[in-house]
Parts: sequence; C-alpha cells; structure tokens
Amino acid sequence: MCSRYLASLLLIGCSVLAGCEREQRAFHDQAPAIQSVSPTSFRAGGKSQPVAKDPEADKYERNAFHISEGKRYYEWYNCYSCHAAGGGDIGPPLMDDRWRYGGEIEQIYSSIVEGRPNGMPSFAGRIPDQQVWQIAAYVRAMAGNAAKTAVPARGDEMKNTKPLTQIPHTPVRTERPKTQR
Amino acid sequence: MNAQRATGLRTVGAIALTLLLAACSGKQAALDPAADQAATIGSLWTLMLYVCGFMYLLVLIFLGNSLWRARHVLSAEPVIHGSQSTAEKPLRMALGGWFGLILVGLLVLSLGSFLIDRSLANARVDDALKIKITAAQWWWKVEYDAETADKRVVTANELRLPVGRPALLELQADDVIHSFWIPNLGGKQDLIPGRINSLLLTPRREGDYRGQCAEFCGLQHAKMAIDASVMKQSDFDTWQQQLAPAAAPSTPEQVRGHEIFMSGPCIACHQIVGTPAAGQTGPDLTHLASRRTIAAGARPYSFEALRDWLRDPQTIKPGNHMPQVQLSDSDLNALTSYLDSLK
Amino acid sequence: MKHQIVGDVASLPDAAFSHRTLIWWGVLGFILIEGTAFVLAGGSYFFLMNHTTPWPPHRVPPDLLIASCFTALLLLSEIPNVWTDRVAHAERLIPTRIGLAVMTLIGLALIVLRWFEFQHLNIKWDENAYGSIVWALLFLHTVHLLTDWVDTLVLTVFAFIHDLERTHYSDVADNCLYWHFVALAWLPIYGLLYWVPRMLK
Amino acid sequence: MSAALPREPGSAEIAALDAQLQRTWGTGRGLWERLATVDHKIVGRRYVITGFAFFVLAGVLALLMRTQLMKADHELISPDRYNQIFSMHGTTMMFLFAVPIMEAMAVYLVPLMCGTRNISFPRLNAYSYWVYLAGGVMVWIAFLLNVGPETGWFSYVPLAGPEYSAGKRTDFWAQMITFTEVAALAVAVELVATIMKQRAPGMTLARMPLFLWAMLVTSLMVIIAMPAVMLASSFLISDRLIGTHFYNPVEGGDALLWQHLFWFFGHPEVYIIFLPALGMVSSIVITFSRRTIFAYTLMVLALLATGLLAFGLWVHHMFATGLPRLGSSFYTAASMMIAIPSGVQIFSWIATMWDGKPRFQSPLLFVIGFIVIFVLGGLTGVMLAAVPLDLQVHDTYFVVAHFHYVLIGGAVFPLFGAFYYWFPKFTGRMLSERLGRWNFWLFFIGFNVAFFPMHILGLAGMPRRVYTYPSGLGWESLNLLSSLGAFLIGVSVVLFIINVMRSLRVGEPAGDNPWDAPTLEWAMSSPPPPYNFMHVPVVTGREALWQPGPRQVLEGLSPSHREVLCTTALAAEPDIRQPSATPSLWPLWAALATTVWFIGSIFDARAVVWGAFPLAVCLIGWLWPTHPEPFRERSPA
Repeated sequence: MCSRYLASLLLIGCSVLAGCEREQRAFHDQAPAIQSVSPTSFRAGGKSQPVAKDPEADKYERNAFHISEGKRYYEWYNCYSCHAAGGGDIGPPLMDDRWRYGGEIEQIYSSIVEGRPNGMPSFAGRIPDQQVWQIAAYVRAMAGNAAKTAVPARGDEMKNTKPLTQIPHTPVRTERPKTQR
Repeated sequence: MNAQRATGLRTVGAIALTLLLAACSGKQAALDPAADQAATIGSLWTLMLYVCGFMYLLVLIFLGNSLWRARHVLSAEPVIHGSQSTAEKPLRMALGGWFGLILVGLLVLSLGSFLIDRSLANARVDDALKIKITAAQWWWKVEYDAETADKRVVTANELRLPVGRPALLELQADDVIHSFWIPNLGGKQDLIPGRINSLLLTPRREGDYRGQCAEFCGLQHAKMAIDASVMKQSDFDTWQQQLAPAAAPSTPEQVRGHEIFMSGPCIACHQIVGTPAAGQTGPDLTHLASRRTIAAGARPYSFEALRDWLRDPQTIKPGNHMPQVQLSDSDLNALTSYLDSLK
Repeated sequence: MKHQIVGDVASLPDAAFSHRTLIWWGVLGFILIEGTAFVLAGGSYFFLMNHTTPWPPHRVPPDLLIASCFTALLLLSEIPNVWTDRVAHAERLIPTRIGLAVMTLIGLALIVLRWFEFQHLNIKWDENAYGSIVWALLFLHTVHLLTDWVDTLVLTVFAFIHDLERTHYSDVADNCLYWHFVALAWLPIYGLLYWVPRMLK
Repeated sequence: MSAALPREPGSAEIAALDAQLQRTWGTGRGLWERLATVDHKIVGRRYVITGFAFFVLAGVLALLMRTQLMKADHELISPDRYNQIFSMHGTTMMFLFAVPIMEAMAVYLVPLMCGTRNISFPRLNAYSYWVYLAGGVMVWIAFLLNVGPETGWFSYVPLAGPEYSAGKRTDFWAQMITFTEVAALAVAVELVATIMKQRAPGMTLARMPLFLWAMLVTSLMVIIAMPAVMLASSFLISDRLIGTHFYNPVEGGDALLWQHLFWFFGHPEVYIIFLPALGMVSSIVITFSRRTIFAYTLMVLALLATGLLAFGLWVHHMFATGLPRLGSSFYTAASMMIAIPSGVQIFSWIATMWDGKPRFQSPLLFVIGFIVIFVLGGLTGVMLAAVPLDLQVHDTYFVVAHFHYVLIGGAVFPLFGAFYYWFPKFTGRMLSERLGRWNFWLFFIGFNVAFFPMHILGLAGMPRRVYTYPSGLGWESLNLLSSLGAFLIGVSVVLFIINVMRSLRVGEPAGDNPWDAPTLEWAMSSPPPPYNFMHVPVVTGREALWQPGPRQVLEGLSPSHREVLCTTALAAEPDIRQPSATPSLWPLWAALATTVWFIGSIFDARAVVWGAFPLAVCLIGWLWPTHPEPFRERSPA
C-alpha cells in the first residue's frame, strides 16, 4: 500500500514538475539568439530543411505564459489583417500543417523577422525579439503543435474557428524531405 | 520621571494622531473630500461611526459589567433553569430594550444610506462634461468627448476636471474587470468587459489627487494608478485647446529621438498626434511630458525616470506589456529627450 | 456517576422503510444538493437568456421529437417505479425482481434516447453561451440518469442472486425515491430547453 | 436479561461488556486497519489536524505578505509570486481550513453530543476526509511548483478565464474547489442525518445543545450553498478546457454570472464558518458560567434566522458592478437585518455570564476576546452594507480589516477556545493554563495591532491585493505596525503548538469531565472509548449531565456487531436499530479514483468520461449490499 501510494504521489509529482517550466512567467528579454535561417534555404511547396532545434526556443512553445502573450501580440501587431484568426485570408492559413517556409518555431521566427515573398513584410526592428518568439509560439499553438497543456481552450474574441484543442494533432515533423542527397 | 512620562505620552499621542490623520487627509483619502460625492459619503460615514460606536460602547459596558460582577462569585451548583434565577426577568426586559435599540439603529442607518444613495443617483447630469475611460492591463485610456473634433482629447493615466462642473464618466474595459476609484472625489465603479458603467463626479476643490484600480486585475494591479487634477475652468480650457498636435522636435538630439521612435517598434502601440505614430494598444504619448507620473503611477515623472523606464520597463513594472527594446545609451538619451519634449 | 438501566432496545426492529432509516435521510440530502444545482443551472439559463436576443442566437431550438419521446417514456416509467416501490414495501421477492428488471431496461432505453437527444440539440457547447448552458443542463441531468441507472442495475443483479431482507427492500424503495427525483427534475429542464425558446418566438 | 428494570449494572458486567465492545468497535494498530477505519473520532481527529496544518501554512503565507508590505516599494516578492501567495492564503483559509475544520470538530463532537456510537455514514465520512486531503495536497504541491492559483480566492472572470490566466494554475484552483466541496457536502449530509436520527432518547428538539442546532443549520446551509460554487467552478473549468462560453461576453456569456454564482455561495460561506463557532461559544459560555443559556428559544431562532438571511445578501459584494441601484437598497436592508439575530445572541451570552458564575479559564478568555473583536467586525459589516459607503471602502484594506475581525474574531477565537475546551476530551490531558493565557493575550493584542490599522489604511485609500505601494501616501507607518502585529499572532500560534506538544506528553490527566460540563460528550472517559457509549444514554433535560439523580441509560444494542439506535426525528423516541458500517478500504480507493478523475480532467477533458469508470467500480464495491444475517443473531449480554 505504502509503496503504491508513494508511487502515485511520485507520478503526480513528476507530471506537475514538468508543468513547472510551462508555468514560468519570464518577463525579461531572454530571447534566444539563433543563427538566422536565410530565406534561400527554403523552397516553396512545404518542404523545409531540418533545423537544428534550439532548446531556448523550445521553451517558448512549451510555456503557457509566452503562448498567451503571443496571442495578445498577434492581435496587437495586426497579424489578423492577413491571417485572420489562423484560418487565413490574404495570407496563408496558420492552423493547418502546411508550411511554405517551415513550421518549426525557429523557422516561423525567421519568417516574421525577415519577411517572405508575396506580401509577408519583414518585422525586423518593428517587433522586439522576445515578442516575436512569443508570437511564433502562439502560431505553433494555433496549428496544434505546442504543448496542449499550455494552450488555452478558447479566446474571448469572436469565434470563427474551432477552439484550438479541437484540432487534431498532426505534428509537422512527420513531413520529411522525400529524398536525401 | 514625570516629565519623561509626559514626553512619552506626548509621543504616543502624536503618533496616534498622525495615524488617524493619515485617513483624513492626503491625495488618495476617502475622508478628505474634494467633490460632492465624496463629501456626501463622508457624512454617511460620520453617521455610521456615531451610531455603531454607541452600540459598541453599550456591548463593552455590558460585557465589562458582567465580568466585574463575577469577581467574587464562588463555584456553586449550576443553574439549569432560567426560572431559578431572580435576574431572568430583568434580563428579558433588557433584551427587549436591546432588540428595540438595534431595530431603531438599523432603521436610522438604512434610511440614511437610502437617502444618500438616492441623492447620489439623482444628481444633475445635463451639462456634465462627458469623459470615456477605458481600462486595460494596466493603464487607463481617457477620452474627452466634445462637440468639435479639436476639443476631443485623448490622454492616458491622467484625469483633469474643471472645478464645479459635474463630470460624467463612461467606464469600459477591454480585457478584465477593473475598478475606477479616486477616493477624494467619490466612490468606485467597476469597469466590466461587455458592459458600460457610469460614474458622476462633481469636484469642488482644486488640487491634485490620485486614484488607483480597486479590482484585482492581474500582475500589475498594484501599479495601475491615475492622476487627477481639479483645476479652474479657464486652466482646463487652456489645457484642452493646446492639446491637438504634438510639439515638433527642436534640437538635433530630439530629432534623432523622433527618428528612433518612428522607425522602431514604438509606433506599433503608441500614438503621438501629428506624427505617423498611430498605435492604439498602448497609452497615447502626445503630451507625455506634461503628466505627473509615468507608467500609470509607477514613477513620478522626470527625465531620468523616463530613461530608466525606456531602458528596462520590466524591472520597474514586471509583467507589463511594454517590451524591452535594446538601445544604445546614446539612442536611449535621444529617445528620452524627444519624449521629454512632448509637453 | 451511577448508571441506571431503565430500558431495553433489543426488541426494536433492525430495519424499516423511508424516513425511519438513515439511508433515506442521506438520499434526501443528496436530492437536496442536486436539486439546488439544477435550480441554479436553470437560473443561469435565464440569466444568460436575458443578455441575448434572439434566443437561441441562431434561432433554431433543439428538435422536439426525441426529447418528447424521452419525456413520455420517463413519465411512463413512473408506473413501474411506483409499483416497484409498493411491492418492495410489501417485501415480495419475485415482483420486486421483476420491477427492478423492468426499471433497468427502461433506464437503458432512456440512456439510448438521451444519446440521440444530444445529437439533436442543433448546437455545440463551444459555439456560444446558449450552446454551453444547454449542454450543461442536459449533461447534468444525464449524470443523474446514469448514476441512478447504475444503482438500479446493481440492485437488480443483487436481487437475482440473493434473497432479499427488509433492509434490501428498503434500499429498493430508496432507489425508487431517487428515480422520482430524476423524473421530476427533468420536467422543468425539458420545459426550459425545448419550450422556452419556442414560446419566445 | 432477566433482571428487573431499572437496575444498576455490576462492575463485572461492565468489564465484560467493555471488552466485547472494544473488539467490535476498536481500530487495530496495523497500517491497513488505520487506513480502513471508519471511527468518527479517528477521522475527525485527522480532519482537525490536517485543517490546522493548512491554517499554519496559510498563516506563513500571511506573514510573507506582511513582510512584503512592511515598507513601501519593497521588492522582496515578485508580483507573480505575491499574487499566488495571496490567492493561496485566501483559498487555503476559506476552503482548506475554515469550513473543513468546523466540520471536522462536528465530525468528532456531534455523535458524542448526540449520544450515539458512530456518525450516520461512517464510510462516506472516511471518503470525505481522503478527498479533502487529496484536494488540499494537490493545490499545495501545485503552488510549490509555481502552478498555484493566481487570481484570488474569488477567481473573477475574465481574469481567471482562458485568455488571461495562462496555463494550469486556475484549473488546479477550480478542481481544488470540486475536491473540497465534495468533501464538505458529504459531511453535511452525514451531520444532518446524525442529528435528525441519532439523538439520544429524550433529546427532543427543545433539548438539543446549541452546538447541535448550529451544526444542523450549518449543514443545511452547506447543502444549499455549495452547489453554487461547484456549478460556477465547473463552468469556469469547462470554459478553460473545452471552449464553452459561459463567461465570454462576446459570445453571449457574462462575467457577472460568475459573481452571482460565486457570491450566492460566498456569502453564506461566511456564516457556514461562523455558525459552528457560535455553537462552540454557547457550549463554553454555559459550562464556564455554570448556567443554562439565557433565552434558549431565541438563540435557536437567531441561528435559523441567520441561516435564512445569509442567502438574501450576496449582492452586497457586487455594489460596485453597476447593478440597478434601487435593487441594491433592498440588499442593504437585508444585510443590515442580519445584525438583529447576531445582536440577540451577543446579548444572551453576556447575560448568561452576567447572571452566571463565570470561571475565567482559557476557553472563556477566548470567548470574551471573540465578543470584543467580533462585535466590532459586525458593526463595520453594517457599514459595508450601505451602498454609498461600500462604494468608497469596497476592495480596500477597510474590508480586509472587516472580514478578519469577523472571521478571526468570529471563528478562529471560538475555535481556539474550543481547542482548549475539548482538548481534554480528545486526548485525556489538560492543556497548560499558563501557556493558554500567554497564547490568548498575544493573539488578542497581536490581532488588534495587525488589523485595526487596516481600517484606517482602507479609508486612506489603500486598495486590497496590491503587492506593493508607493511611499508618500501616508501608508508606511500603519503597514509597519500591522506587520508587527501579524508576527505577534505568529508567536502566539507557535505557543499554542508548543502547549499542545507539551500536554500530549506531560499534560495533567483530565478525567471524564474536567470542566463539569453538561453535554453528553463528557459522559464517558477521556479520550472516549471506540464505542463512545456503553449503554444508550437517556436525556431528561437540556443540560443532560447537570440533571439530578443517577444517569439513566438503555441496554440492548448488540455488543458483537456495529449497531446504532435511531430515534424519531422530532421527539427522539427510540425507533429502530440500524447497522453501522464496518471498516473498509473502499472509501480510500474511491477517493483515489476521484483524485485521478479530477486531476486527470485538468489535463485531458476526456478524463471526465474514462475517469468515472474506476470510481464507479469503487462505489459499487463500497455500496454492495451486505448480507444481513450477522446482525440478526442476538448474543446474550
């Protein structure tokens, strides 16, 4: 009995410990400085080269606070005007799992900072670094790729899409280059 | 010895007096009214204090008396029926009296409360100055309504009112529930998303006052203040008229600061009337330098405070939505001197 | 202190029905709790309704047919329920078994109907506040339907493999009491979900 | 059983009966037996100790807050942590300390006062404790891991909604509510059934001790009020987890719905904490004044009136939200009316002391402290009921002062009095009177130093729930004073713990009835034997043990099986014998299943469905009808 009780406590403990990092509120700029992924390394059509994962960047998409802040800035910096609430409008949708320029957080970060052909402006110097990371984390969350436990179920704005948790989870990492040379 | 004691007593008395006075004066004190509303509520407070104080005194006297009586009573057989005691009857009568007294007291208080509430609700609003206040995490947007566009003023974290003229505040919130409260002027009113509330204030005394959000609204609930100034009508008119476009940068330093502002992330959130900066999610900065405080009361306004704020907003007010923007010291100085010129 | 034995309780019965037993008071307590929850959820429905016109916002109230079948069956189930209660009080084994079995079957049919009822609400819980409160009310009632059905099922199984004592008959009677509550609580919810929107038209 | 009645049992007969009853009702020392126990005294003791531990923890949080507020612009605690700390302080005090510990005292005392051998539903009782423990431990682990609630004990939406409270913090809070309310509701049902059906023969409604009346009214209030907060928190968590819109204004929801539901529970909650304390005060006043209570009938009516009125005044927490003002005036009147029953009770206690022969020992000291503090809190409550005045002082430190006067004065002081009063019964040893006096005076002085200045602070414009404040507003010295007072309270509580530890080892043995108290819990040895009463006591007057003549009892309950006597609800005449549940591990398993269910649903909404299955299995195992054979065979006494 004792051991079983301990084991269950341990289990709960571990799962909550994992939540620890998810709940941190980091206010100061700790944005990871990544090697900029140059736009030429992408080809249109959804295939991206694998990116070296940055553990610091990874933290952003696991952290509830960053995702929720990202959602706020997504509205404030008017991402809505082209991408709507993720469903896409003038700009491509962000909720599906098709990425022209890569769906990893580092790649989304680069797309925001550097801009992309056909209308996506560069926000370099327009949005402070940490906020770009937060927005990128939120974009990941929209596509169901961020830790589900860190993502809110709905926003308080008008709803024209299904809540995030209703979207089937299809990780982008299944999309691998077909051939390797 | 005696002199010492007297000094001690005097010190204690002085401290007690200071403590009490703290409530009765100051720029954020409910019992130092500068408007009709706060004064009316203050009179209700006085009535309450006397009635409740009297009742409390009665209870203490009765309690003290019952303890005093007990001094010389020795343990004895317990009384298991009230009728065994000769005091039962007088006590019953006293209870009747006490009951009556409570009833009368409550009647007086609820009547007083009702009448004062009515008088507050029925105040004159026809020629009132209309101001829309929108609360956000963690600052106040203040918009003066007027017939002509040039008199429509937008500002943040400050409320200027002409003395003697009622002001009707229309209260809204964009994100969570906040509560608008300037104690010297009147009671508080919540700002609730999805609802519009209103609050009437009729200032009667010129001066500088301070208000603060009174409903817990998240991380920086503590640093969400609003500065209020009650001023002469003429001063108010002058202020309202000089507001429209922002001052143009005059020194080279300021010009450089202006460029940094316009090319950086600042304009995404802030508005400076008369410039390309038209962001709406952060406070209007058109006359930033004429305000008494920055960051909704987080610091008193000064060049240095503003520079500290721009350098690292997250240390002064952790969690607020002003991001830290990496700037060199000279850029920072230029930006600060530009903003400092926005009188 | 001296004790003086002045009487003997050994001759008192050791089982009885309704308010003489402890269980009945427990059941009553839980009925009171859940009844309050229903009342408050109903209050919330009206509270939200006051904020929204038209009601429902998309003008399509839930479909009547299945819910009305459900209601009719629930009302009809009161006949075997009252009968079961009566034979349990009379402590008759075979009729009690039959009554319990019938109630289990009716409960099952009601659960199946309820499943389809959810499909015909014409709204999802995450579409708007109206959808949320409609689902909440129906969900709340379904929980009670399910718990009482499980209770009935357990009693039925027990009744078929054991002889029943008075205390068990008393349990059966308490279960019948709870079913009264499940049935009675449904009527206002039915009115609220299906008829209030139609009356507002 | 041939001897003619009435008769007096011989000592050999008593010894034999005691041995047999010990076997039937006793709890062994093995781990499994302890976990399976359904003895209301053991469960009650665990409940009290756990509740007190949460009190100490929440007190430590209070000291942290007072340290932070000791000076202006103090940067000891970050705003994020401070918000969690004050949320946990309120949440722990209200949900994990105040309500549970009052019910815990009742779980221990009510069966004893009723003169019965166990509580009505012993297994439900055990389950309730485990669920409460799991909920409390869960939210505290979460807090220590930085996932603590951050939106206050009241969790107003939208701040607590999905948009503004990121992560799982508020979800843990909402599920903690579910845990504690399940526990509280279960105990309430047990208490109602125990008080209605298990009172000793002769204890008619008119002879019930006031503590039982208070617990009866409290339990009924719990039954009516707690569903509101469970509903509200379920709505909240479904808004957060499955995307419903109960509180989302743009999709037809309303933030005020939360406030209505929350305060419909939240205001009665205060009286749910306060009424048991009134029962304790009455018990202490009667015993230490050696006089029956003055105006018993009015006291009972006052309890009932308080219970009823408590449901009519929740709106006075919402005066600043802009509700129609005329309606608000109704709530002003209703709120003020509650002063009438309170005033009557205060009068009756003082009158009882005035006409009695009071002995000033620690329990009575705490009661006197209670009167002095509580009346002041009540009067500021009358002030808060007035709409205009409330608009000034609502959500300021004036309110903080008010409800600490009401809750510490009205509930914690009586509770400490009750600890001193009943400790001898719980443990068989007396607490030290000297330490008790130190404990009282430090608490009394510390309390007033800590909380009186807050009245002035509130009027001086200091709002609640701020993690810091600027200098220059005249708040510094009062805050410093308040913090010093808070530390004095801390010292006093440490003294109490020392007193308890010391007494457990070397305290003076108490004997059956050290205070010569009149109620039935003092009729057996201290601590009570597992079976409570060897024979069923017969009550012949309101003060059962003060009645002249030998104590009358009934025999005939089975000594070899767990059996209790049920009496009729009003007249308390012997009616039937009922079996009482035997020890079982099912309540523990069911509580664990409940825990998995509730915590699982925080992380995955589907857990609401699959989590119910293990619980259903446990409940079926628990409630599987027992075969009745055993208790029909009567063993000769």
